[in-house]
Amino acid sequence: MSEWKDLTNFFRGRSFWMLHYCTGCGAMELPPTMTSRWDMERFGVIPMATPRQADILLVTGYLSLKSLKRLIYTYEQMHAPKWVLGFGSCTINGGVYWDSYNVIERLDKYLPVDLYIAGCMPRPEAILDSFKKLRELVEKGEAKGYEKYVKNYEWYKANQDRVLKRTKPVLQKPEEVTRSA
Amino acid sequence: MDTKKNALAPLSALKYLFKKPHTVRYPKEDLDVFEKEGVSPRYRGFHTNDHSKCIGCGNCASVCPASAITMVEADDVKPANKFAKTYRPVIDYGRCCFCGQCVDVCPTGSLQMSREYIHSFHPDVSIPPEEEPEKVKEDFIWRPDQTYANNPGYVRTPDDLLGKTIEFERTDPREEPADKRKFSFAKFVHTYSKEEAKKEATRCLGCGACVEACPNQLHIPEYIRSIAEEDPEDSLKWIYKRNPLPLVCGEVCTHQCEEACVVGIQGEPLAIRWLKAYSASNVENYLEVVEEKMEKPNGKKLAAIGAGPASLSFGYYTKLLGYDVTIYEAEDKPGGAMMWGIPKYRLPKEDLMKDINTILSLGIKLKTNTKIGKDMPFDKLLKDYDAVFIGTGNSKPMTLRIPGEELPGVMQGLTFMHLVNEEKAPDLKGKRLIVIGGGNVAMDVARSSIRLGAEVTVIYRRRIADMPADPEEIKEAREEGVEFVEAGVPLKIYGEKSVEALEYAIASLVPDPNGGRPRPVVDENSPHKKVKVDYVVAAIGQHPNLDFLPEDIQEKIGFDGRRVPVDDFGRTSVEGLFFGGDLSNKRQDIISAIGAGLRAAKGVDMYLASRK
Amino acid sequence: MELRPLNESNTNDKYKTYELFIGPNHPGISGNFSYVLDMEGHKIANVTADPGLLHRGFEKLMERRLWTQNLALIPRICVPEPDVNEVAYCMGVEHLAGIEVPKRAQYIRVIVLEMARIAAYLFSFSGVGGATGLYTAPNWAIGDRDYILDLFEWLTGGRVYHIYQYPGGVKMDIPDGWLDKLSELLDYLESRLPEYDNLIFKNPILQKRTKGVGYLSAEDAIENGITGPNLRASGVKWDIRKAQPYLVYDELDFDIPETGDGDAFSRFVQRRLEMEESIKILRQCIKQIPDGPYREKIPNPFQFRVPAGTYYSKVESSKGEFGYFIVSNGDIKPYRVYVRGPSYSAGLYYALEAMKNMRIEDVPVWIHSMDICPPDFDR
Amino acid sequence: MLESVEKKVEELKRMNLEAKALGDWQFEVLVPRERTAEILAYMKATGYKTFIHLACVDWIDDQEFELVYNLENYDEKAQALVKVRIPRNKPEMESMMSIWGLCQVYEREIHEFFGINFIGNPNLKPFFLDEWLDIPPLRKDFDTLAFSQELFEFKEDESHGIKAPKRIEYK
Repeated sequence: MSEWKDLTNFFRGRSFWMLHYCTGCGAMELPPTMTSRWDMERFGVIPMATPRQADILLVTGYLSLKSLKRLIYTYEQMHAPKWVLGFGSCTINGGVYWDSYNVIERLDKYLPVDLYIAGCMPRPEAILDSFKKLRELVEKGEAKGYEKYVKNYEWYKANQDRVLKRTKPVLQKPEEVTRSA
Repeated sequence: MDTKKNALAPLSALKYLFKKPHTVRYPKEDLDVFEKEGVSPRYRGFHTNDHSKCIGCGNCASVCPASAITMVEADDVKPANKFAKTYRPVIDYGRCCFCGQCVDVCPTGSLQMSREYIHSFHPDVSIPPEEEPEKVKEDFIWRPDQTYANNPGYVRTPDDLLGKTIEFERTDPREEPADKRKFSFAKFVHTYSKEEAKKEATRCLGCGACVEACPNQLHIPEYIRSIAEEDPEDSLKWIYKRNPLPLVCGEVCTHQCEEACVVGIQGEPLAIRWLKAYSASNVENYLEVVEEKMEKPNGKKLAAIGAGPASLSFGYYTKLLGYDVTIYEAEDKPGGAMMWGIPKYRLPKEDLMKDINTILSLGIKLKTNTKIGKDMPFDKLLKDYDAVFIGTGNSKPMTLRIPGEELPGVMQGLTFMHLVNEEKAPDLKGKRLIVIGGGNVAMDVARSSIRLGAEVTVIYRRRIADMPADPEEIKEAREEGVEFVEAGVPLKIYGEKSVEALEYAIASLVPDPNGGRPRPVVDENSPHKKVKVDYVVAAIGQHPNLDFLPEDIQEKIGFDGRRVPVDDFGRTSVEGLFFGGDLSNKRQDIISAIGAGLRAAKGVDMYLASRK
Repeated sequence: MELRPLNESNTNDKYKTYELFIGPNHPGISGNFSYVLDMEGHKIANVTADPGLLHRGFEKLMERRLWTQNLALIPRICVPEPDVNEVAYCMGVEHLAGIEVPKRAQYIRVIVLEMARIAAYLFSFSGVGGATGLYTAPNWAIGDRDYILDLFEWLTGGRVYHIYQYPGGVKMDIPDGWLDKLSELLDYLESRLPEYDNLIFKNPILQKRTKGVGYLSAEDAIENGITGPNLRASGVKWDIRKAQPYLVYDELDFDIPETGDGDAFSRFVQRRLEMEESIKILRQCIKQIPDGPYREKIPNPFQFRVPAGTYYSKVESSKGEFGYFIVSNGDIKPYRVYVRGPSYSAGLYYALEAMKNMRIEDVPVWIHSMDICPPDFDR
Repeated sequence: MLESVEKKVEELKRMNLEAKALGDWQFEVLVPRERTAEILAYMKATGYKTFIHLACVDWIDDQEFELVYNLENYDEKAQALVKVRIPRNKPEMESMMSIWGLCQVYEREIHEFFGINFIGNPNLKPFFLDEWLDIPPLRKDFDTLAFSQELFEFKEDESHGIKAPKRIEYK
């Protein structure tokens, strides 16, 4: 049975279909990575338009609250096994937008991240390196963020709800806020 | 451009089938673009930091737009110089945006960027999600060191200083040329103009290295910032918080702060002293601007002996606290060493009086021509007042202890300066004068004598570089024509009625094994020299004179003839007796004395509050 | 100008009218941005724009940071062409602070801007290819763009975010041999242009997909605040570089190409022609660039105060007028900065009009022909 | 300065408005709120046909919002910044949609970021932000750092896990 698993992991690691969902500015280095100069297809990674067919979710940088919501939908639509790559500083600890009111601070509070890549933004070489690293992890059966998500679903859900389903103002300011519907 | 439809045109792309692809092989293969292998020679990758150069000033942390840098105290590094701190930048690569601004503002050039950029981290599945930040932190926050130093990228080279953000060149105030100023006692360094002051003030990085170097910890970054905002009044407000003699310090301070200034490591330090002088001389009435709140009089009486900087500062701050202060001065004018020791070309007397009068105008009583011990017994003071502060400074000059010292024409430095300041100095025109010593007093004597028309030689027992005087003073004295003799040890003064000649030996300098100043040694092989001379002024240091104190008190406070041991607040083992200024300070300059006065003011307040 | 026949829709049939989300995750849309389309069969009945997926609150963040700290932040506003942000911001600050920029720095800025323009146009070629199914085009265009990025990397130390401008000039001088490499690259790009023509613009499929799509009249363009190549493709000869020359554009000789049809195809062709002009400008810069300082000295970041005032500085970017409205109150931080992204009016307002009655398959073509870049209006 | 700019500034001054040139090709004009529609329509009729942007500045010390209508004239190569001040405690303004349809989106944006109500604009629904409940974020009294610390649960001094050195406090 374990040989069978090894074999599936071997093939999985060689045919990553990544969701071409460009969330932040890290998306700018993906076209060079995808096309002829760096050509990630050599490593079996190709862009895929729909979440249901994808294996890797690239979070290419910062996530605004609005796109975090959509990202979570997208992640939950994907079939296991699935992996999340966090690109650049913004996903690790907020990056240059650390004090922004609309950008989340740490991605790992809301989704399980399998690999963080340093850089702002990471160069194509760093991206390719991370794909290779992910392949090694998958072959060894170590990258199991999706299992972690299922196991700790309540924890992730609570964090997601905290930022996405607010019912009262975050800063309790006495002033009346006038807004029309 | 021809945009005619042509179904065959796209097929021309087929020729690329047989061309060599320009795909980069697996990561980090040479791009074949740049001179050096790999990425751009100016690439902004992970940082490197040379810990032997880093001074821990924290400018990188303050400039970081992503707040990625924290300064952390490191116990495994040595401070790079005597003012340096052992804080080192720790960089969070979960924040860093690789903009390179930290490299631009690093005053030492120790923080640089390498061409390394690949780093990734995989959190193990067994780590619970709530503990993951801890693991990620361990991996993405590190203290840069020399690991990547062999692959430098974006660095600041010494020959490319202009391209970066720090301005390394100082704006000097206008100065009279040496050949003009040596005939006049007028102040030769002009105060900054508004533009000059602003230009100089905008060089400040605001790191506060100067604050720790200042013996009195003035709010230096704050007052410089106010000058940059073209607000000398706000600037003075900041100065007055810890220094009631702004113009004096602006003109004659020993400016430790400038030695510590981080801009000075690769360039010229900020002219902090001149900036202070600028803000003080641009305010007519200090008290209107400062708006210090004075407490209600609390009925307690304090006495201060000696109207020098320590007592004036003590008087000012205790007066603000509501005490009734009386200052006793033996001379006819207040100011002490500032009045009698410092020549007019450095500190015009009207500038000094502007500061002193401001302090006295608060309602501090000044009793001049009252020498304690002679005109008034000390015991009476102790009895009449709640506390007594003694800031009489060093008034007993050290003697040469060589034959011929008692001859007329041999003078002590301070006595000579007193005469000069009283304008009662002997006529020196065309006379030869030798100054013995290498401190600031020696320089004052030498330069004053030059102005009085003498030919001046300074004899010092070590090298010029070892002189305790300010390097600037030495430089300016040389410009004005003062001769220097290194390693000269005076042996004998010849003369019948008055001084005629001086004999000195050239000592050999034995280096100090601990790295201190070398020791001059005179033996029988040392060459002897004899020069003709009309006056000899010995400026080799002074000692405190506490003769007016009863002997039992002298013993009780532990006075050893040189210094009175006191605690942080000027307290001694005798209750109600406080000391400050050169009497008790390690550094003997005006700003330390002011600091001592301020601390003693606090000490008195604490003492009287506890006695209640 | 003719619209393709549409099927008469039967509004009673609930499967005929439906809501369709295009974006944020859609290969046809550029960037992370979304339109909600009310569809009647293949025909679009109504459009709602849903921006904000890339909103980072730049304008707020900039108020919190020092004038020069912001230079690290602003390139991220328009990712495909970051340099226009830096130059426009620096020009605004320099105007307010009264800083004279040395000639050499101005030339370097023009070189950087034009290189960025070419890179952005190449990037838009890849968008055209992606939208119409010509997958060779992205491979070529992005590959060629990378050569420009290599030069940028050499010059500035960063591939995409250069952080190279500084109030008063540029951060570093041009390295030795860089200009030679640039003119080699220009030769190469020029030799590639006919091949792009063959591959993309003469291609009957592309012409069929783009000709007559998204017609924009000159009046509409002016009324709706559409600028840049899109405006010029509608026949309005307006180019800030010519009309209100900044930097040293008045010393350089170039034309505004005319296509003037106003449809998607002419907008593509407009960009392709302007690329030639950019190459022309760059060649002149290489020849004319003077020696001298590349930077005027300014106070250090902690003490750099900009005198109080307001100014609107603008730069002609590859997408249109990129403007910075800067308000200073004399402090070390900006009081307010408003960023006018060129895609704002087209992407958020004009799109709602233009896409009505369009067929669904034309939407990506329209979006890419207008070169809509969501980060610049999301900010 | 361009001649057209100079002329326009003079012309506006004759209309009892405060106008001044800001650069070679741009000028600003301060307009009272009740005359905004009139002046904007006038500007449009006299060649300032392109609406570039509508920005808002929060002058919290004056308790006022300043709306800046940026218009461009392609024929005269000039740019106009039309500035209107409205009180901060009653943030209301007439919509300029009838002059430029484009104003609709800008007004919607400003409504979201500054909380200004535009009378006559039918669509002031949330735009860039989802479910915003706090003070409109671009107002000066909104503290973005405190907000993000609260919402995303991080503390600035602890975020690096290391204690930052404190500057010595003096007196």
